[in-house]
Amino acid sequence: MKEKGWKECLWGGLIVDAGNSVLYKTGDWRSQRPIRDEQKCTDCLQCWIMCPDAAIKVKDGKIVGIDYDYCKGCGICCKVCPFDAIEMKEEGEK
Amino acid sequence: MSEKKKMRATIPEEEYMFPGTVDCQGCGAAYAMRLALKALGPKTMVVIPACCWSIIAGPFPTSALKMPIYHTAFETAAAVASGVKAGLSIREKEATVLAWAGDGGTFDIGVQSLSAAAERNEDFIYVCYDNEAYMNTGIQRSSATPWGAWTTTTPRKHPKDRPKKNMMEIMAAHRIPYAASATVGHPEDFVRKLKKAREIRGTRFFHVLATCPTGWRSPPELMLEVPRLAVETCVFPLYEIDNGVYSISKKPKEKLPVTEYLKVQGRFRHLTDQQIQYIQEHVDETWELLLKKEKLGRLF
Amino acid sequence: MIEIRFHGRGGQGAVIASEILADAAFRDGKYVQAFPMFGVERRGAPVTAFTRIDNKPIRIKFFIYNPDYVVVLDPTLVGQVDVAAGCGMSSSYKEQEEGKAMILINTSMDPKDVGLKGMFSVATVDATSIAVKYKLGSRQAPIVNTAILGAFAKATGEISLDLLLKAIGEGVPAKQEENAQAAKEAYEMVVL
Amino acid sequence: MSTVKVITGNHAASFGARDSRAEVIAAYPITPQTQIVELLSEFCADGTLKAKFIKVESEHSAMAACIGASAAGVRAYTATSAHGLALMHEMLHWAANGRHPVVMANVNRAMGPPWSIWTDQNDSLAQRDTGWLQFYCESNQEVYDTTMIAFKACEQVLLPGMLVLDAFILSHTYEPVEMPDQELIDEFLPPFDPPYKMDLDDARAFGALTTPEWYMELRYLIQEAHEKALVTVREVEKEFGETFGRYYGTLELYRCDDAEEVILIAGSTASTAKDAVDIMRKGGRKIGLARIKLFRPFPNEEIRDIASRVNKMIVIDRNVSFGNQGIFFNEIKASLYSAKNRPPVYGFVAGLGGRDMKIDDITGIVEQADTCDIEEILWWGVKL
Amino acid sequence: MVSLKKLSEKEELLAPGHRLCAGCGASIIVRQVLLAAETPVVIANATGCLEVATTIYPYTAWRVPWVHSAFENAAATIAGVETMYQLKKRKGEITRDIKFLAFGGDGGTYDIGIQALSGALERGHDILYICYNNGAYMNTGIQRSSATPKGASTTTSPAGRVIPGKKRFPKDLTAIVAAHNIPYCGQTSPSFYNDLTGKVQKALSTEGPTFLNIISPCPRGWRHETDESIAMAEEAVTSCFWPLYEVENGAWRLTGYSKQIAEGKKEKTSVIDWMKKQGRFRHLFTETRKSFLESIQEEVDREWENLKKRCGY
Amino acid sequence: MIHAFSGNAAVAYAMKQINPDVVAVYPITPQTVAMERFADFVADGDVDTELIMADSEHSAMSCCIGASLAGGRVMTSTASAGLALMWEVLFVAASNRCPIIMNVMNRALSAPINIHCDHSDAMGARDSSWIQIHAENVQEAYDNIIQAVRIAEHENVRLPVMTNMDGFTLSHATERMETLEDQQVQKFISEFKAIYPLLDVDNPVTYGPLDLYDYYFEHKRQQVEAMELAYDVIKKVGQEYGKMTGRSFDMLHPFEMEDAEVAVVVLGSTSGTARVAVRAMRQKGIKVGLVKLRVFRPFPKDELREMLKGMKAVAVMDRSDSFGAFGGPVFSEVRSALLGEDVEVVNYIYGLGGRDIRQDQIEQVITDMSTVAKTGKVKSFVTYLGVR
Amino acid sequence: MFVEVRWHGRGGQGVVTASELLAGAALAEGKYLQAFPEFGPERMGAPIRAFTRISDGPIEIHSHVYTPDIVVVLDPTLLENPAITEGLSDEGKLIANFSGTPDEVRKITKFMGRIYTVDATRIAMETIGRPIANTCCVGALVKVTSLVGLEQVENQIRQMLEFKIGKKGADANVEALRRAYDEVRS
Amino acid sequence: MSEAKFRGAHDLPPCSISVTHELTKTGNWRNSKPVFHKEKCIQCGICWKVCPNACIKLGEYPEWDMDYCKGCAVCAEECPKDAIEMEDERVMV
Repeated sequence: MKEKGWKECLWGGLIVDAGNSVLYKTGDWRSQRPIRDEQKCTDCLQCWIMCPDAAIKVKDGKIVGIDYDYCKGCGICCKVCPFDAIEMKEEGEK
Repeated sequence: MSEKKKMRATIPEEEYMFPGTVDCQGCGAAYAMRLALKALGPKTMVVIPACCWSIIAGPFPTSALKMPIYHTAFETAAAVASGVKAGLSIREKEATVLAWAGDGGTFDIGVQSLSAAAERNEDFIYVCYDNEAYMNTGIQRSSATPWGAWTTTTPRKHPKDRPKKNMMEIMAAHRIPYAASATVGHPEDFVRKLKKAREIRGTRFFHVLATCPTGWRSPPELMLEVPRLAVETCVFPLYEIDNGVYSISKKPKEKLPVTEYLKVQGRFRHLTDQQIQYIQEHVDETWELLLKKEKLGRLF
Repeated sequence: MIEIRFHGRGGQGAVIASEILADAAFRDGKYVQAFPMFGVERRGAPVTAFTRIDNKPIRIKFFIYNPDYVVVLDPTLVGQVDVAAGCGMSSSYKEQEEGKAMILINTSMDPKDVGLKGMFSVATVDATSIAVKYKLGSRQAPIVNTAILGAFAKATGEISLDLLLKAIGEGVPAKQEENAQAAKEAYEMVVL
Repeated sequence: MSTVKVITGNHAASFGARDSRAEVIAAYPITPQTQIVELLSEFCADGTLKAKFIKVESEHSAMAACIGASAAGVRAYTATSAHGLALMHEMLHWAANGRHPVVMANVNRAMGPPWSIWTDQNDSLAQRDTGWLQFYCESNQEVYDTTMIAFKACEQVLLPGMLVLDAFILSHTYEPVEMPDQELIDEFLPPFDPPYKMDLDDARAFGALTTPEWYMELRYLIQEAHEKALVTVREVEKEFGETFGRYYGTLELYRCDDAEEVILIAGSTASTAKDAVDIMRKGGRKIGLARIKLFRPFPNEEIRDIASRVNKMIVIDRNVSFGNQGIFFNEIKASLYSAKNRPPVYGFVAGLGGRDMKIDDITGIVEQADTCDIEEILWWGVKL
Repeated sequence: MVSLKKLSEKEELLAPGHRLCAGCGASIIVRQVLLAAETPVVIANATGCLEVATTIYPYTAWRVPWVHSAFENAAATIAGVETMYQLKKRKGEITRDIKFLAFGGDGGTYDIGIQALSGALERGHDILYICYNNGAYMNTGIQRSSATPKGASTTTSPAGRVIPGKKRFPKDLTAIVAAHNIPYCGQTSPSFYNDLTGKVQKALSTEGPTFLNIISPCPRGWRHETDESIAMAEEAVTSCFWPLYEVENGAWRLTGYSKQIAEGKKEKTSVIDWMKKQGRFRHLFTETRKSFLESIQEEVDREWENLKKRCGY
Repeated sequence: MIHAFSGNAAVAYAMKQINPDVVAVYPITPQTVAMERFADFVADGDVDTELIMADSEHSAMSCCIGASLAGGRVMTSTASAGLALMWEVLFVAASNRCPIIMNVMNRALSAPINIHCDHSDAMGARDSSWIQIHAENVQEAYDNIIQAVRIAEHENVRLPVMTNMDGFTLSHATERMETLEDQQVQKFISEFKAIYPLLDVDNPVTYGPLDLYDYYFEHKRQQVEAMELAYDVIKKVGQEYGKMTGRSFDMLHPFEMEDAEVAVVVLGSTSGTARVAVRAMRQKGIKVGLVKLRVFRPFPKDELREMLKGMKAVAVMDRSDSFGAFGGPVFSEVRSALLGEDVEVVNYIYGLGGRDIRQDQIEQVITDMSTVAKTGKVKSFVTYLGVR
Repeated sequence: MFVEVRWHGRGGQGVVTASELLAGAALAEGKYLQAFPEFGPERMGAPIRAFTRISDGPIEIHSHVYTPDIVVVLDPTLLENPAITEGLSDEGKLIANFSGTPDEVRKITKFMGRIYTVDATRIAMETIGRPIANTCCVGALVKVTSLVGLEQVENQIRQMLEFKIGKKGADANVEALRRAYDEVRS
Repeated sequence: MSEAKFRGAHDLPPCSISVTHELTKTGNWRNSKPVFHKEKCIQCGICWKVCPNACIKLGEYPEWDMDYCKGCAVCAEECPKDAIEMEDERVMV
């Protein structure tokens, strides 16, 4: 985002662009990356409801992937998965 | 000269409050202080936030008590009392610290510092003399004002539509070692409880119903009678919570209908039968609950 | 005056590193200053810290824009943050000695493969493996600050290893021995 | 033997309170002050400081508890910042007007909203009417030293004192701090024993309702105490210097002897500005710097004195009073009003909300002042 | 029971890109709460981690109207908003249902904000106040609050040679709120999303002031691995340190897992085991502190028995 | 309509005519009577207002902020310690740009407790970015409140306004005053236009985010701008209102200043007494004028400078003190504004804690000034008037 | 015309009401006015003062009344207090609620100006049934000074009191007013 | 009141600290006074106990401190033997 001058800002730091934090990618905080095994996954959505960063992408009740733009690599999804379908891997490892 | 027969004294004889306090005629709050100081004795320091008592104690340069007083801001009785106690204890001095606040300073603006002090279990006695409205500023509604009562900010056409905050239960939920309710209509009971509390360490809380003839629109001479009726009708039950155990100090032999209490006060004059019925139901319910709690034994 | 800028991630110990370095220099009789660029970023977010060392009292109190040395605690930051910004440049209060400026990066790569170019040299050390070896921090988030300081001592020559080890001994909250070992090992392993 | 430690400004405040032997501490955490209370609670936990730490639920109660303790006759200490200070506002008046020499460290932080945790001076300067002494510190060493100076001076004039240190720039910056021997400190700062306190043998009522009959006289006494405080602080600073070898002064002059122009500034930026002065001097400008150490009571005479010797004054404010101008600027102008032969004064508002203040900013401001022809407030460094 | 599938069809109202720590319990709670809400909501937030990390200018993570006015007044601020809504509704300028939420951490709720909360409850505003309770001032760097558990080491109640961390048991805020005689209040945990969403829905459909106290694991302050947040929140419940219950019009009721423990269908686990997994209690696991540790277990057990008594068991 | 109203009654009546959406208050002497009256209006259904009886002033102002951001026209009232307790949130209200109207019945601050008038409560909040207007009499107290609505809600301003009147001296004094018709008031203030209200759930907004050092400075610069723009707005609204009522409203109100050689600067109810004194002294041949400072924030420094330029001596009367400073707040600001002019400016601190200020005292001040003008010598720059 | 009146009474005796009654009546006659009590924390029964100013033109002054033209004393027990004649010149008038004669009052007060008495407490007991002397004293004042018309005061009483204490109460007060008007002694 | 003791600011303590216990004589607030009928008295001490302002001395029989008694009539109301009667003082003037 380009930095605004004082005349362009809304008063008092008011933000009218709801949810624009999506422009701020927290994915680069991650040192470990969750990898989902589609074979094992049953779409129980436990990982989704427990994710602090809404980084589990769901469409029509099915998990369609992990949003690495935002995933901070906390590992909760891996831990709560009843089917061991998510594994945490060192960032950079293949 | 032979020893003459003296009048009987059922409460301690020594006076620690001078006459000449600038309270209204028949003021329950002034009377409550007189009793409290008798019970607690000379080794007491008093902290008073803004309330009627910051006037009653007398303007500069007078003071109505034989004890040191610290007059403080409306919302800080418990915090200042904590500070005084800490200062005394670090210099190893002994004194009972008495925080003496009205209902506004306890139920509303002072609830925060009180809650925190209770959580820290600060070693002082906190007495809330409850006259059920902001009497010092001229009878405005507080959260201690009972349902249906008139005040200047809840006019007769639109009397208070929220029940009174149950401060005893809120303080009990803080797990403090001792909490008790009392009234100026039962001086011996109040003195007994204070004497008991004096021997306990930690935060001790008193909820004292103190008649305010000006605000309640009751005749001054009924200063003791009105709270007695509050107890007889179970509007204001007298009980103690001693380390989580409830015990009711006075169970009326025959529970009077609430009208007996309401009719002596002008602030309830406008109530309809239906409204009175509502109050009666609420009082009955609370009373039953209290009886139940007493039966359950230790609750925390 | 020398100025050092640290880049790391929340939780890696960049701020502590800046303090330990200052403390070590202080033991050398120098005047020092160490401070973080305090933000609200949480664990994992990029953070910056600064150290100034001088022979006379330090009065200036603002961020470091033209550092003599830059220490990068996390290799993944290189692409995300301009770690080389201002490095080796002169400022109104300080002339830059030629050939002195250096960027030290925690990576297993060789300095020439890092791909940073400017008025500075580049040094590297694999502080992560050293930290893991001495069980500093968790495997998930190894704490590399002491190791990289060992490398800093060798690479820049601004501080003696002995004093650094003393500062580490008092500056880290736990595992003092392991941290000291890590610093020593990095001192040996740094690649210039 | 004195010891030297590399510590943050916050810790310098904690050590200062410890070595002043504060007896009751009541504080509430707020960024960036937290380290002060954290270290103090450690001191209390491991017994190196014999004090009672009241962990209150708000800043309002923190000040109230300090007032209570001070009324009980003991030395009370607290620390806060920005909104914490604002929440205390009512009690600040109470402490000063009740004449309780509480000492408080205030970490200068911007006021919200929008919410910021970085330094600017609005929080403490907005409390300038409350009757507190205000000391603006420029280094960690000064934070440590001033704690003792403040306790001693405040207890003599029975007024509370506020130590002000800049958020992060001092509070979180490590610098070497020399701490003298405790015995020497105890000699310098004897135990607190106020003339009036809560005492069972001498029962008095504190702060009773006061009618128009006497209220104004009590207020007058406070103003008088402030006038006395100006002298007292100087004396205490002198005694401190003689004992420990470090002098500060109420208005510190730097290279002003032959200066033709002078920068007026407070806080840590003054420290940076000294280097800027050196650089400008090298460039041939005869410039000096006057650092406002004591803002309340305000050193009027000294300000007028320096004004009489220079051709131009530049005031740098890290604050602004909305609807008027920079607060230092305003006070300095008011103070200079009756001075004969006073130079023009230029005011700059800069560095709000922690906007970094570099040497180049100071030199830039001085250069811009060259082109000014009106004594009006100017903004430096705001993005257009 | 709400099905996750159904919930997953709803829009995420807390956008990603917020800067809470990895593994933060608060963001999980907020997501679950917002997913449970069936009508539009307006939120007031007390100063705290959640507020700071979700709205750093010029970014905001909130897709709902949101206001932060100070540390101690979230309840009062939302009360003001709600009052305005009641007026507009009375005048017919707004017809749809809007619900009003306030989020506060334990510092902003148990300590500095309790007065505003108590006042709002007494005045009877139609709001739901949610306390995400992580047991200390985490935003300013782990200072003791009155919600800090007994024995926990924080930066202002540090474990030293003499003092074993915080000495007092935490304030029982849920009970204090219940003593205000409000129509609905309760306690829940994000690891039981069913219990949590159910209670949120119940609270939102209740007229008048309602309150939920939700335990919120904090990897940084509790000192556990980030991936263990949910497990920590779960074990807090199974050990009866944080029982799930609700108080509806004065009637106390255990719910979910806690109810099953009371009925003997589930095993009650040890609090000590739960504490062992968190760095903030590490100092307690020495020979000399054994009796102190046991006293915590005893107190938790006694509280649990008392709670069961209140709930009719 | 002509009434005999006390200050409190006038405030309540103005509020009734404005018919605000939300009023949140907490009782404090001497403001209570106004709130009691207003509660009566609410109970009688004379207004649509939702009245919140808050648990403290801090909460009252917080409720106001909430309601204002929700899109309502919001008012409140307080005094003294109440203002001090809400002090923190005053900054929040202003910086969030809530056009809240607050009537402050100026009263002295504790300790010791005192319930009478002085200006230290409002002066202490002069940096909080609230517009501050002072009333001379009950009539003005009423007029100011109605104008305040327009000023606060002006699109260039959007700042809260504090309308001050002296506690007891005005709040409890009954005076003859004239009110507008209800429709006239409604027409004058016109409908409130909420901008970015929280209740607009379809367009969610975020109020009060954290600002790093990349933006905070700009936001504050902008707030200063609003205060500067307020200057013109206050003047224009005053003119328009003046046209409607035949009374005049400006930033400053000069009296007998055309040929004056010495002047008195004063605000609040004392300006009336001072005018009587000026008249009396004029009869004794002293060329004295009076400047009533109606608006203290934004501070009309240029206009004041113009007005006082060329005076031989000026007495600034402060009903508050800034301990440790050189004189009271008004004094310091006036001197700062006049810097560069050759006018002796002297300070009189008077009436703290409700000490009555008499005509003869002000006459004495004028006599002193004329001595200063003649001799060019000032005995004391700061005098405590009437202190024993 | 510019008249300053000072009232002396006790808390709860309706001193403020008396001063407001007069002010209200003056307003109705198109005059300018100011009425204010001396505010203190005193409770019921404590001695208090109140002030009224009435003028043909706007009143600007905002200080207490120091040199009253008229002093009204609502409570006979206050007469011994020297404060009641403070600032009252010999051209001034003193009106007292007193059962005796003006000369007796002169003996007590040593006041040399004109003195009027009215047995207000008795009249009040007989009309209103309670010893509240305020309306009676207003009656006496109106008779003595002709500041405002009696009718105006009657209207004011009805306006102010009918709402507060009902029509019967207001009627009683009007009767008290009239009787005092008639029975004042000089 | 003891104001006479202070002439000006410099006689005062540094802040509002009461230095005397001399109090407001509230006896002049009274509009009715207690009249005691000794013959009915049983020395039960209730009147002493219930006086909100500590105006009754505890002796053989009650003694009122009329300098301070405000005439609230609580003693009369509470007396079990009607030994105390209230008498209006104002009509007597």
